[in-house]
Amino acid sequence: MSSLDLYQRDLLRAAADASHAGRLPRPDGSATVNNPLCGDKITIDITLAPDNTLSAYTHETEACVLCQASAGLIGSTLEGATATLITETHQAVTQVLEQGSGTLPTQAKGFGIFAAVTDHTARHACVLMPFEALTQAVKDAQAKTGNSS
Amino acid sequence: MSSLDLYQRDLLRAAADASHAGRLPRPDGSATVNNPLCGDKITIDITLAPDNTLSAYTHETEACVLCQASAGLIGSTLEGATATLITETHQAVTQVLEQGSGTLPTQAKGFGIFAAVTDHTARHACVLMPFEALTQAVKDAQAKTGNSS
Amino acid sequence: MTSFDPLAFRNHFPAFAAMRDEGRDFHYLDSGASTLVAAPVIAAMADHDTRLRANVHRSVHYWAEQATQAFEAARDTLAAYFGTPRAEIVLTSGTTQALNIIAYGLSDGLQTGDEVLVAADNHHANIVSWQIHAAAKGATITPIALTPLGQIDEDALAAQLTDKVRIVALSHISNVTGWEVDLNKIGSMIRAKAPNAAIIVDGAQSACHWPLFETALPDLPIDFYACSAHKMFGPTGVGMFWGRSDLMENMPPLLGGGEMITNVSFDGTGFAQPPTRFEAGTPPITQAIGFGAAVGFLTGLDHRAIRAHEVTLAATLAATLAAQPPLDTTILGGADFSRDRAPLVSFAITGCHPHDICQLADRSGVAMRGGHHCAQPLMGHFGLLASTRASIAGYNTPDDMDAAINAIKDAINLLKGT
Amino acid sequence: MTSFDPLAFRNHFPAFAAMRDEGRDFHYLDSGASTLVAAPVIAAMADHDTRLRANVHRSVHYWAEQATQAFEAARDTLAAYFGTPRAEIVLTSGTTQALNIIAYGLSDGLQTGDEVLVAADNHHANIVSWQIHAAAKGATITPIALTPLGQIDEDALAAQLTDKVRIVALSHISNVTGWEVDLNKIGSMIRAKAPNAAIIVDGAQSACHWPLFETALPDLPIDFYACSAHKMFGPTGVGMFWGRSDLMENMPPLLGGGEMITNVSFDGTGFAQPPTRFEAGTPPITQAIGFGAAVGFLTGLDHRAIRAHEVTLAATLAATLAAQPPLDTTILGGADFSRDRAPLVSFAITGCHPHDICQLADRSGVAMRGGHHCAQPLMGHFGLLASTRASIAGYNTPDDMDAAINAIKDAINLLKGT
Ligand SMILES: Cc1ncc(COP(=O)(O)O)c(C=O)c1O
Ligand SMILES: Cc1ncc(COP(=O)(O)O)c(C=O)c1O
Repeated sequence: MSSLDLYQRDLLRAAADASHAGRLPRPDGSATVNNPLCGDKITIDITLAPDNTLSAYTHETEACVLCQASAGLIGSTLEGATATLITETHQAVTQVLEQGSGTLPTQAKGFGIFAAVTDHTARHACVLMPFEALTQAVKDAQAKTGNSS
Repeated sequence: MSSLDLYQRDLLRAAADASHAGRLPRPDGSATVNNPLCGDKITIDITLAPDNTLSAYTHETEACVLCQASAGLIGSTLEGATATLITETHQAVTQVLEQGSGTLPTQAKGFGIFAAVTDHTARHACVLMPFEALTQAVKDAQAKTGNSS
Repeated sequence: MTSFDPLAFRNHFPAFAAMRDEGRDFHYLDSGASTLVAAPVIAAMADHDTRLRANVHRSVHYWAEQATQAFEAARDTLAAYFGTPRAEIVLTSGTTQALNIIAYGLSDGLQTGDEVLVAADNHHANIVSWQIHAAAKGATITPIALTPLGQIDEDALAAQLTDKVRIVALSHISNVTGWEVDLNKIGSMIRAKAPNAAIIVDGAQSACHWPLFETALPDLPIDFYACSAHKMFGPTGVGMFWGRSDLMENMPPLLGGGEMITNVSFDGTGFAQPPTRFEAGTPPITQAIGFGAAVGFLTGLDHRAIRAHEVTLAATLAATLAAQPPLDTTILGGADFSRDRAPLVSFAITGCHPHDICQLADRSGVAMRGGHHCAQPLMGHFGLLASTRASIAGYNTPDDMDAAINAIKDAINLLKGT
Repeated sequence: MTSFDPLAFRNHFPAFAAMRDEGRDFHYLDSGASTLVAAPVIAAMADHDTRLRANVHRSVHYWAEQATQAFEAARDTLAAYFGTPRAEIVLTSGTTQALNIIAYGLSDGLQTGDEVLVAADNHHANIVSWQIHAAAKGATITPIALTPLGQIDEDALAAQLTDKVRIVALSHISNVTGWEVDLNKIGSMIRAKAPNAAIIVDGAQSACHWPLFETALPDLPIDFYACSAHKMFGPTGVGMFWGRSDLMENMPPLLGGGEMITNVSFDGTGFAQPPTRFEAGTPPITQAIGFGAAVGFLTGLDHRAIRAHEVTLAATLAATLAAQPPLDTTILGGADFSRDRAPLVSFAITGCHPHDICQLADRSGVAMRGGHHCAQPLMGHFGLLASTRASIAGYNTPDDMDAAINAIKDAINLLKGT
């Protein structure tokens, strides 16, 4: 039933978006996260601008469509974003998953497709995994550059 | 219901039989056994004749009526018995408990009162405890005297 | 004073109707061992096993999703009942497994010279688990002394509290005397004098009436609390513990298996965060759902009224037994049930063995428990090997007390009459 | 050839009627995780909780006596099913707890330099338990290599077997590939070349059809065998292990608490004989009774006919999937189900994630499991992170296979179509 909505065209499109796939040659920070339930894996590379905005982002994802879509959307909507916006988006997406709705930052409205995942609690982790990896990668970069917001 | 039979007069009489209560001054062997379920305790002292018959037997019992009766009956029926008769009686009493009937050695017919305990599996250990202590005391005596049957 | 009606309360427990149908006298005074099961619990479990049986946390199909949600909803119900964050509730197979998980996990940090203080009124579950796991690390297990009534001797405890004390294992309510420990008071004393100590509380006998204590678990000066569903109108096979997450995060898991890992390889395995870390393997799913139903049922009760009712019955029974003129009857912990005490009446009558009393009382359908109640050190404190315990719950009535008193008198007559 | 009728078999499982009433498509292909529950199991547990709820081994009253007898009768049923002495059956909360009890108990005798061989096709429960408990004693945990199909590589194993090997941990049937280990053959080889090794077998996936093996457990060259009721048409929250008494007698208990002691004091605690030593605390009483009912139900079945039916379905499914022309589909362990194999069809389709396949299949009521199946080393052996598993039981039908195949095709179309 709601699986129908789950795999809507926008989601599949976001998952297929290969524009940020791969690895960065010289990342400021990287992180790999895996999902203990299914073994899925995502590796994220980033660079941070001096003002701490996300200047470059790539992901290498061995995972389901939901995780891929989430990783893809991060690329298409959050490259250039401030740390604050990233955190806000992460929180808003979590809320969308838990409650089926939530106020997403304007730039990140695309994540609204994940409202269809609400009832599928086993899949929440799939959507959030890229955010966790991103958060860790940002920490990694800040630790390496000694630059913290 | 069958509790009525359980506490029959013969049982209470056997339990009250104090003739073998207490400790021996110079036992050949001794053993203390306790019941992990209720904490009950029995200590048995024995002496063995050169032919390995049970020449003296006493018990010190902090236990229920069933255990006391069993310890009392051992005194009144098995003093003077051979090791074989003791083992046979032990086995026959176990069978009486498990099946409600069994062929007791002629000298040990008195243990037939324990047929009423059959349905009360939680109490089987109470009846058998004195036999276990007796078996250990015999082993103890044999180990000390270097005399084994 | 109280509007609590025990006969109406019985309607929640199908055992009464079943025993009536069987024509069996039924005076159940063994709720301290296991309470009867409430109807909504039996129904919730049968329904789950019929309609939504599937393993949890593993699959994305409808049945697994529903089973997982029901299982996690049970965790929410428990968290709400005890006022804890949901992530601090670990589901276990019972109090015993819970205490062993805690003992193993906390013992990891122990070394020779460290002290583990264990209240001497504890159930074996809160003694032997420390003997096994803390002793393996070289820690010393020392009993906390008791007063003549079997309560914690606060002066003695105060003298034992030092920097070296790493663990203090307490029982909230003794399963023999019913005496309740003032966790605020004792916990604060421990915090003040033994700042390195984690405080573990066996809540098996207090969890059924948690609302009585009018506090959230995390607001007490304690660190862990364990209980079992089968003493809370719930099923066997399930229990839980609450633990502070900062402590749990440093605890290694006692049980390794599915679900409790982040990744497994022969080069090294990573463990998940609590509570998952401590929930290895397929959990008792249906039972957790039954536990949730039981605690949902408990949440709706007037615990104050029920406790007043229970304690009135206990006090009557204790007073009547203590007054048996020619007999040497001891009520373990004394006959005063006026405060800080759960309705457990344990007694010893010189010359009448508890097993014989219980067996004879069984003739009239009076179900009591005789033995050491898995509290041998406490029995030893009272100079006894065993005692008889009548433990009372909301569904008991004055009629049950009369039946017990008569049955005990008959038993004494028979046992002493010869 | 076989007179087994899966539709008639469904009458034993109330889930089918319930789903029909709810109007819900129901193609349950997740029995490898948890089977459905048989009607007599649900009934036995509700009846016990209603009429005979009491704690076991503790009281002498009617209800406790009946509960104890029912609990011990369940042990007898298990012993008869597996052909073991009753005293060698230990009731646990499941396979995972069983394996941890065994791992802890056997690890007591280990020291640095000792080797523990762990088959790489094992479920995490039979890997992590050794990593936790044997590694604590300094033993080395070494994987047993696998053939390309995921079976134990016998030559590699032969080369690993020495006097230093103290433990060999095997899985009777892999929960991913369904491949069955010939315990007679492998066990004899281990006995011959590693005479100091205890052989532990995870039977979670084989216990449901034990009569197929036509042997009593003690007659096999193995020492321990563990399983869970929830994979045997029984309840969650209970399992068991069989162990040789001479080995069990020397094993210390993982869990300390009530019932498993001879006496408790602060000067020292004595442990009871097996099986009691390993059954600390209130056991999963109602669940053990449900387990007994499940195994009683299993005892009456024609396992050969059921297995033939199951394997026919598995072979069809595997062959159809393997034949999907344009897709790169791997059947883990190969598509040959003609012998020594349980009906578990795990597959991977390049570019289609198992979670997506399972989620999409759920639309048509097809319940499969996607993930690493708690067997990450085996997944790694196949070069995969995850796979989709359809696991089949007697109540499955050709219609279920058709539904699964169609659902998988639809999922692929959707996932590949963009
Ligand atoms: C082969 C195997 N071993 C062990 C287990 C663990 O069993 P449980 O989760 O019931 O403890 C399972 C099931 O998940 C299994 O399939
Ligand atoms: C105070 C106390 N602690 C621990 C336990 C053990 O609980 P369980 O047997 O459910 O593990 C009990 C009950 O037997 C108890 O009364």
